[in-house]
Amino acid sequence: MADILLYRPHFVAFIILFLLGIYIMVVCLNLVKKLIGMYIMQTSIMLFFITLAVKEDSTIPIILPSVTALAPEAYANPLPHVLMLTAIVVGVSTLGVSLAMVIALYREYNTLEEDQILEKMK
Amino acid sequence: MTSSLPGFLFAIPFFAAIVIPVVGFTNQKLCRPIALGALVFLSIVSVIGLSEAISHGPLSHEFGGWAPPIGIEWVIDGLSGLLMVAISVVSLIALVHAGPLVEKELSGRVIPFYSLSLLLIAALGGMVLAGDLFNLFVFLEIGSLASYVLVGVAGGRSLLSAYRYLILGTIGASLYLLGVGYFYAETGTLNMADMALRLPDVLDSRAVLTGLIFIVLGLSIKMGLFPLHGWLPDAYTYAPDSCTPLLASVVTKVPLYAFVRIAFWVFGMATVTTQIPILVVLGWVGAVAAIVGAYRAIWQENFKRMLAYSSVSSMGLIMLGFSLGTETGFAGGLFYLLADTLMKAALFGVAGAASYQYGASTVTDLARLRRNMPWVLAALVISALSMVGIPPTAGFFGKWHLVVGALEAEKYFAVVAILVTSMLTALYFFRMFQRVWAEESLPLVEPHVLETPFPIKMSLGVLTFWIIALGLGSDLVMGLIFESVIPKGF
Amino acid sequence: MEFVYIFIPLLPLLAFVVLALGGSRFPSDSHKIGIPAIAGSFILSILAFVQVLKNGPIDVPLYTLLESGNLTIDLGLHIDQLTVLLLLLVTGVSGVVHLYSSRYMIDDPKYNRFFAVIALFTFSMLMVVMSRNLLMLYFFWEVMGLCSYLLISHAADRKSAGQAATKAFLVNAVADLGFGLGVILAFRTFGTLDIPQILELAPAMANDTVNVLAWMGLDLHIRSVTLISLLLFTGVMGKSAQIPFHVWLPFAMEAPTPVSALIHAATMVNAGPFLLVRLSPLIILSPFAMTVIFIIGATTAVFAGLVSLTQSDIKKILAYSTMSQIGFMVMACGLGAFAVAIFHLLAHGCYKAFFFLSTGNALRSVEQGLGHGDHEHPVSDDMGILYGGALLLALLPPLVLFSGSYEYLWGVTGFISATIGFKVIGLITVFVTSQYLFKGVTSLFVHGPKTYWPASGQHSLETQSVRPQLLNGSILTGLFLATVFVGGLLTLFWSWFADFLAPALTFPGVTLGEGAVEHGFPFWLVVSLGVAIAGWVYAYSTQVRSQHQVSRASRISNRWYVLFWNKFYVDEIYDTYIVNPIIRLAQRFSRSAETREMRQSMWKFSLQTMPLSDMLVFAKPRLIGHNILFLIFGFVFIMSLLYILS
Amino acid sequence: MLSNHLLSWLLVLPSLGIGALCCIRDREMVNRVALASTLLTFGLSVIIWMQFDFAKADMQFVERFELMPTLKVQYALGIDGISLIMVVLTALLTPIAVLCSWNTIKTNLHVFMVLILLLETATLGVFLSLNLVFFYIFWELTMVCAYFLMVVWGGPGRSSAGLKFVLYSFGGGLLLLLAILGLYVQGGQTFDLVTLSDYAFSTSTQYWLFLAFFLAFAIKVPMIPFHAWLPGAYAESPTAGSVILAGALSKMGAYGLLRVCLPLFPEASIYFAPFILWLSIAAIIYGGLMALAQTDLKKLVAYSSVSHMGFVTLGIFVFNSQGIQGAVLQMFNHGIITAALFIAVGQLYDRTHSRAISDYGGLHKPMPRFVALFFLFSVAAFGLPGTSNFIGEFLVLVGTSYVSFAMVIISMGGIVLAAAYMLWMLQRVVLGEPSTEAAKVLPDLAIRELATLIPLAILVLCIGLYPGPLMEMMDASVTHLIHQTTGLQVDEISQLPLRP
Repeated sequence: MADILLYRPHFVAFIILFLLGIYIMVVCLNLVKKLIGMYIMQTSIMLFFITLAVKEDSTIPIILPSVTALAPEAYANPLPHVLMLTAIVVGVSTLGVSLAMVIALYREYNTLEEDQILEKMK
Repeated sequence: MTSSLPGFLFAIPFFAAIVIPVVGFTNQKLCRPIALGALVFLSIVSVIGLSEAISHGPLSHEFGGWAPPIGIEWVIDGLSGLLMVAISVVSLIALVHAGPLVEKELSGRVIPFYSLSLLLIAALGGMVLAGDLFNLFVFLEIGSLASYVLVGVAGGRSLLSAYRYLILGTIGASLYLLGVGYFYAETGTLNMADMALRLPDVLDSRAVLTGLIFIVLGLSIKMGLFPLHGWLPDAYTYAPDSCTPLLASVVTKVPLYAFVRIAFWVFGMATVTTQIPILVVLGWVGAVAAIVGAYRAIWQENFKRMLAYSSVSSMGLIMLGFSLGTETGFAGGLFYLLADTLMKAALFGVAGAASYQYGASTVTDLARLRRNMPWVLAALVISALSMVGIPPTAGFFGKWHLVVGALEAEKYFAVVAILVTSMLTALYFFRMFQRVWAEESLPLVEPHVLETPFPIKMSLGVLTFWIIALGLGSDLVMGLIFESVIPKGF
Repeated sequence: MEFVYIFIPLLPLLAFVVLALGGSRFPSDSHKIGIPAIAGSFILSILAFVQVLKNGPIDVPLYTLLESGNLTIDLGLHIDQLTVLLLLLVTGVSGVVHLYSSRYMIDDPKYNRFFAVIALFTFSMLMVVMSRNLLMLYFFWEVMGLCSYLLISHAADRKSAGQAATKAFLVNAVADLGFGLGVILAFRTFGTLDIPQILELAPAMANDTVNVLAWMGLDLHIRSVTLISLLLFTGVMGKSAQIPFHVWLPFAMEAPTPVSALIHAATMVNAGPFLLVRLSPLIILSPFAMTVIFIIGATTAVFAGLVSLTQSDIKKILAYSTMSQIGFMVMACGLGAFAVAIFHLLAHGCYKAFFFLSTGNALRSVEQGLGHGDHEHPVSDDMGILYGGALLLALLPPLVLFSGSYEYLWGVTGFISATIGFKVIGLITVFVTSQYLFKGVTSLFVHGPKTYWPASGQHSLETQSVRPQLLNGSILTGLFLATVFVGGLLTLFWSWFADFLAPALTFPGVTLGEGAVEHGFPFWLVVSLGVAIAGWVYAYSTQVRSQHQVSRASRISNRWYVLFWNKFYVDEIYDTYIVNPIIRLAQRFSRSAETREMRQSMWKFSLQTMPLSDMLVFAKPRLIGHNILFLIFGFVFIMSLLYILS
Repeated sequence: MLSNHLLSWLLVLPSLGIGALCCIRDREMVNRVALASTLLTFGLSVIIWMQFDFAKADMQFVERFELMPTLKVQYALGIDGISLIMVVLTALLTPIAVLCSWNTIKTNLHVFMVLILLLETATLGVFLSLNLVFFYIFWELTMVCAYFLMVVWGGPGRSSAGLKFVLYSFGGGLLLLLAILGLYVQGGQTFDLVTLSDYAFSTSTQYWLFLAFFLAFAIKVPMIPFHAWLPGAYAESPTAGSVILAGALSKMGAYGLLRVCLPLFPEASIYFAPFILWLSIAAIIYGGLMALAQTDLKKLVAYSSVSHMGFVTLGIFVFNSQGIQGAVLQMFNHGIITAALFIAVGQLYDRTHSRAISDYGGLHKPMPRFVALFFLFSVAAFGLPGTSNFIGEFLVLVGTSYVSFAMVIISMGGIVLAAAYMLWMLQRVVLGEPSTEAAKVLPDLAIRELATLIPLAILVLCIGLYPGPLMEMMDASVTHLIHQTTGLQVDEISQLPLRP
């Protein structure tokens, strides 16, 4: 176990964040808190992707005309970053939609607690 | 021209979705013609795309001048062409049907309805066409966002189910993305065709296994595969009647398509049956899903909820078909997918019509269809019979191919599951008929009952026609599937 | 030329068809179709008689009913000496009954139906006696039963008529089960159902056996001739009202009196002895079957006689008397005295018809408010005829049985020990017969008729006055004289009769010897005549002394009397141990099916959803089911670990 | 054109009627068009009968063309002696069914007639198909049509009865589908019955496939443990529905046994025969007892039908000429007689709106014509000689005697029971005094009502007196069938030994 913590600390962090997000979504009854959990979960995945791109002693993958190009190994992998940029957009729009929904729910039921909403729906 | 076809397929509904709010701002009445026009166009183009793909092999379109595997690639081959045709045609019919309903129940939200529907269709098209895994994710999320909103657009009770759908859908999408990350970590590519070449070398890695499991889990949530179907019944039940035909018919089918694409094209048949025997597991899951979904449907009083559980059951059957591991099974699954798309659109359309005219939402209320709505009733009868699997409808041939596939694969549990499901399906649909023609005299009808609006009648008629036509043309469709859809490796 | 004899049965059939289809157009003229048809048949029968007398048996092939594998049924008429006698009897009696009924039934609302059915009956009875094929015989045997049913239920308004009809048919159906089985077994044994062929093959198959317990895995071999004889005899027991299938006949007296005369006394019930005689070459091969037949016949003869002693309804008395007489014929058959049985049959047919018809007359006059002590004037004529007829009937058995060649004939079977039993039973029967007939006739006018026409307004005095009594009287007298004449003639020319019949009865190995006549008029004939007269006198004396025997009887005889009066409780036993259990079983089945249906309320699908569905784990009323998420939770955890460890 | 595709025309004629009915709303016209199209179909079936060559054992008028090459589905129609009888029966009963619903159907008459015609097409299709897929398609179609006839126009208990009927039938249909597909997978990838009957299956395959087919057919017949749907379905259907359901549809089960089970799975048939024979006998007795206890006229007829179909299955599984010919004859007879009884009960129901036996009595006075016909059919139902049932039952019993005399005795007990319940019913319904004042003035049958019953009555008597033509019609086919099942040669079949 110690090895893992030592050599792959980023994976451990990702797992912890992921599980934490899910835990919040399950356990918290407040609708906004659930969204927080959801966002934590999404973020953990971004973290995972970004860590995939990391190389030791590498630089950012930008080739300026003024700088001579290095060997490909010297750059960090740019693709995950690009992907995560998109994923962030997606996540943000999801969050936006969900918050709008929560607002509508609040207008409808005057509460954000799951129990109470379910109670009122009966 | 032809090489940019995939682009067109996405662009048509997408631009329509953008144009609608702009135009609708000035004249709300234009939304509908624009949307329908775009979809007619889309249908025509997708049919052309399918025929091109069949006659000349897959068409691919690269974006931004980058060649795959680095660039983004959109592909239209037999499978995606078929799906594309199904999506465009069924959504056209669904939107035709939605016309009167939208005006009645979403009178203030006509613009968002059409705009979002088209966005949803565009996203679904994108998923079908996408040639790489991450693109698929993006369209998955766009489509999901649109459908979350469509579910909740009427407000009230539907909001909560939309919220639930959203939470669970996001978890699914995240899991999918995670799985894609694992694949990427192992193979260093996201393009499906490229990945298919690289995967065999790294199949021993547990990362691939883990990634596959995540992807399957994520897509299972999206497609409402039992036991991860939790969002589905509520969402279908409370979503506005104008949206359900569209949602129920295609939204869950496309994630399933994604799964099929990954399992059979990226991994290949041999891998998913032997090295990573995920199909065996999914076969059992599909069997249980089919039975449990049908069983739960029996006890539903709300008609749309019954249909929702019926969707769960169908999804199980389709999954069962794909997981049989034989050509016939695969083709049967695909055929049943197409059939179910039509049948669910028709059934939810009937539900919409019933609620439009009589406010009928329960199975018992359907008895009112007996008065004054013979055509809707006929559509209900035929599509229900197709669900049950009475020849010569599409549903029958779907089950037919599934059973043949299961027998050829010598998977007898699958045979039993299909038969039990059929029996349970018969139970709840015939129970429905029993209520429709119950001995009790009809409840007093509201004094002024409208004539069923023509768009509803027409769209139901067209769907019913297609249900029968697909059944009778089963041979052609199956021939097409065998010829140009079945992946290698069987 | 032969085919002309087809018209013997065909004429009544045509009459039936015409009456059934168009009878309602000429409701009161139906007899004008029936009577000529029967008359034609009678004339043809006489022709046939002459023909047979001259040239021997006639065969008229009809058509092939069916062919299936090795089973071929060729229908055909077989007219031999036996048949021809019965043809005369049937057409004769039927003709007389037709004539009689044309007056008797004149104000009946179903006049044409009545004539249609008796025409059909005549047809089927003729077919029974003429049929050459066992299946064909069975066929018309059943059709006769149907006619009987239709005629018993003629007065359908009465509940009892319907019940009696159903009972008659069902008892016969049970008995015919044996008949049908016998037919099938005969086919399986001989490979054919052609009667002459069967009779030819029978001796060769005499030692053939059937293992009747094969289905239980046991071994019980019975000779097939025995089995076939017994099975066919079961049918005979039904049709001829032998114990234990006799219960229907008394109830059948619900039918109009001419019907009783025609069917339940003179013809249909005679089909049983006829069949036994027809198959005599087969039956004689099995001594066991012969013994059974003898025992059944004898028991019936005595039993029916005893019961009839106690009955107070004249038609029931006659019914039991018929049973008793036929029991006698069956007994004779069981002894091998087939010619005697036929002789008895013919004579009894004529007498009984006469007797019933005169009873009908008497009943008519009594019933019109003239009975019960007011019977001096109109009854007296008929009384004489009745008494005369009763005496004649009583003397008939001894005349027949104890004259002629009986000793020789029944000696054929060779069991001497039965001789004494036969004689004792015979004498008892003779005694009883003469007694009950006398009592029957008197009781009619003492106690009054118990059944027959209901006191409805149909038979008003007007219609009564229209009816010409004279014609009926003359017919009866003619019939009476004819029977006396024929009976006397036949008795005197017994040997001629036996010789005439012999070819129909011949079977290999047994021939009628000469000298049978020499045994005629022995000691026993005198004894039996004495006994008959003694019975007559005894009955007369008791009748004169008291009209109510019950009150005078001692306690023991009282108990016997009650037993006889209740017909040995046979009906009650059947009801309790056979009919009711079957109905109860059926109802239990039906009830259990119904309760099963109730229990399966699933079929009805009450409108509430099933509570169980809410108990299913996947339907927790939470937004996000814990189960699902923990499932994912676990998966993620395990998979991540997997990856990390790799 | 017409002469080459006679069998197709048989299917097309009712369909033409359907097309015409879709455009007509006028009641009188609807009736006439339906009647005309069914009568034409009947006429065509008679023409086919005329042109049929009785001497040949194999399929005649065969039509084939590839319909679905990928699925190996051929459009294949053909007819032999056995199916010809069934076709004629179906074509005969449908016009009668149309006639007897002339005035009695109050709502949506044109839909009703469309369903009747569709039912006829489907039933004919079942009897004509040489391809198992077609067989199955038509098979399921009959169920659906009968179901909707029942559930829309049926009696007071139609809901639960309909559900029960359709679930049993559908369950049977699923088994049939499974069996057909199993046959396809196991038997060389073909659905063609003629090809398949030459295919030798291994013994264990035969057992399984036989059982699946047998169960499917047994539910349709219905045989004893699967009969629970029957009383409700027969009793609650409208008269026309009962007529076709009992008259033609129940024959499909027995026909399936003859057409599929026996020739394709001879070993299995012989292996399971004793079991099936005892089931049949149980059906004969049980049906009789149940009928005895019924208080509802239609249910009584329904249960009597269980008993009669017991004779049919009994005859089929003795594998000899008499048995099978008797069984086929019984199928025809049962079709006619049960249909006639249902029509008669329906005519009573139209007058009084009651099916309870206790509500009737003394019908002989007000309705003599009805009573005469009703009586004829009732006695025919228990096989009185002179009626067609007698010949059929006798042949079946002779056939059974080759197997066991015990069975013969017990099934004859069933005949006695049949006599008992029929006569008891007659006694309560027809004889006696009318139960109510209204019952005294019931109108007798009108011409149209007579027209439904009299043809059947004539047939019953004609076959009873001269079954020769029918026997000849099926003789060669039955012999061929026995040859396929038992392997005996033709001369051996016609000359069975005297004793087993």
